[in-house]
Amino acid sequence: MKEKTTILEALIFASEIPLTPDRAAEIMPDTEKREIVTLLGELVRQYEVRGGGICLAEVAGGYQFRTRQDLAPWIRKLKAARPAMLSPAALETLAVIAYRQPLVKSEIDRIRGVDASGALKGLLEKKLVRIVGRKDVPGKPIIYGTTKKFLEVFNLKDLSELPTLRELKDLQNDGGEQQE
Amino acid sequence: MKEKTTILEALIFASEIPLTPDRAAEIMPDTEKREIVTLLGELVRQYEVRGGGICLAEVAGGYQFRTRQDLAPWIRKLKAARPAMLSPAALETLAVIAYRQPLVKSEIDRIRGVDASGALKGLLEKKLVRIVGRKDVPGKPIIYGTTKKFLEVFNLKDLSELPTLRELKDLQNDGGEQQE
Amino acid sequence: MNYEIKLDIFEGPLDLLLYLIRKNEIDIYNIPIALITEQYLEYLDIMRSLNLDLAGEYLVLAATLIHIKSRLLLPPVEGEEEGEEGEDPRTELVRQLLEYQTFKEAALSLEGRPLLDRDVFTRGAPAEEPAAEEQEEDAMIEVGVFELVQAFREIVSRLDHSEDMAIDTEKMSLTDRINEIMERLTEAKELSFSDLLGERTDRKRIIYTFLAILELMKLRVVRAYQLGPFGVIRLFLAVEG
Repeated sequence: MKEKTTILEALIFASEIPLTPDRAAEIMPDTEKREIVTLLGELVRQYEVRGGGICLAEVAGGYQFRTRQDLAPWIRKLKAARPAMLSPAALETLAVIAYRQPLVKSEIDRIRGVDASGALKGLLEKKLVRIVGRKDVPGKPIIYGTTKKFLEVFNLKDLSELPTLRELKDLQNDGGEQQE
Repeated sequence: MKEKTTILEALIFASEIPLTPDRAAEIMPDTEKREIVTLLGELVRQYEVRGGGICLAEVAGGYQFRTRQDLAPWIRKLKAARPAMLSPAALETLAVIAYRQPLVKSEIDRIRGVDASGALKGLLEKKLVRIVGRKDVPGKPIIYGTTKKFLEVFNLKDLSELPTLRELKDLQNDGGEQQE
Repeated sequence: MNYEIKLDIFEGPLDLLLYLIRKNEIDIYNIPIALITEQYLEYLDIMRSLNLDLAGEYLVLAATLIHIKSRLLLPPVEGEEEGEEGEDPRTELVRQLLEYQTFKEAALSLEGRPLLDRDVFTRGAPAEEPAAEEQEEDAMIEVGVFELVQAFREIVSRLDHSEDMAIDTEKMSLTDRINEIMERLTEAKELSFSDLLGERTDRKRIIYTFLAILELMKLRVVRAYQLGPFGVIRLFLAVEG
């Protein structure tokens, strides 16, 4: 494979947006744009002939690698069970519940300073948080706590294994070592 | 190209994390894991022989496409950002954890002869190191270990790919002046 | 002595000591302690005069060096320290230095690997999303304990009132007990104190069970009744779940 084609291939692959011939020419000052366009055309054909799982598509005036369209069902299967990330709101709510449980929603709202309804619902659905009981005060508010699954997900034997704020603070007190 | 290889190639390309043979076997129920491993090996060689800008790397127990190492200067030009480097303190701390894990902070401090708090916190934030649990001794200190991301960042199949401490020691003995 | 070295390059006292050993081309197994101690202390002085923040560990090692030096100067005392007779006072320090040196080497070898986002790069574009199907409910969660405690710490630091939010492991053990009691009460509706203790009656468990009940009563989740003085204390859920 030509050295210049090799560079182009790596650039397309690593680029966050479709790589335009103009951008490629900026990066490779010794190569003229005309040559780059020719090489890119060759590369597209090379991938076509090869007939693998990846193809080089011309999109939005640039070039980008994509999976072959007819393989989409497989990719969907891959994506279906992707690890769910907790949103920052969910993580915060979970943290408050984990450290302050058992507690009622108004307490969560007060600590976080925003309404936690949405986050709370998600956490209940993910079975990380459960209803522990009801408080015997007007309105009988629901009391929340964490679940066994919470312990499993966070790899904890029990709640007392949660790091304490003090432990985290000890870690950062020594800010001397700059991390860059 | 074999249809199954084509699917595997597309799956590896689309996956956000290195694709493990186990995961691939889940997605492709008609194919045995043994066959998948063989096909993946063939695909790695195919990319090697082709010598393009992309290679198929075996990292963190899975497979991932990566740009060829010698093309890094071009990609860095594309990204126009200096890669975040680990400070020497962070690297030393990471090395101690990688080789001695699972271990507690006092052990890291003892080996390095200096408090590792700052470095440790940075490594936790970068997700190169994680809290594994607590040691069942008075004070229940936190135990640390390296993460999958550590393997990904340092291009390691698994921890056993690290040179042994003995090998490193031998290096020191013949190396003489290796500093500066 | 030539002091144009970069003082902030040292990763700690062991690093400084290794530097001095290398600089003087000394055999690490036979360190001339007097010379090295003198140079080590001179470096500490310079660091201090430059107002560099001198970590306590530097002073600890200085003390160790001085101690070793004094032991080397003393003639071996008959009878005393019999077990250690003939043991070189430098042995432990040498062992520590060698261990540190090995990990320094390990750090260098790590840095020499093809690093992601420095030497090798993964696909830059986000993967195209084929029409998403519903997410599995039991999806794994990709955060760790560190992220959790950090999230909590950030919330606490946002609170302007100085409410005591310190969490210790005692409180968490208590929470474990509270959860357990609530689970059992939800099933059984009514339980006595000794039911809750069960077979295991170690001191800690009794205390935590008692504290948990007090906490639950304070929260108005649980009611306790006693049948006459010295009678059995019975616990009920204050509100049916």
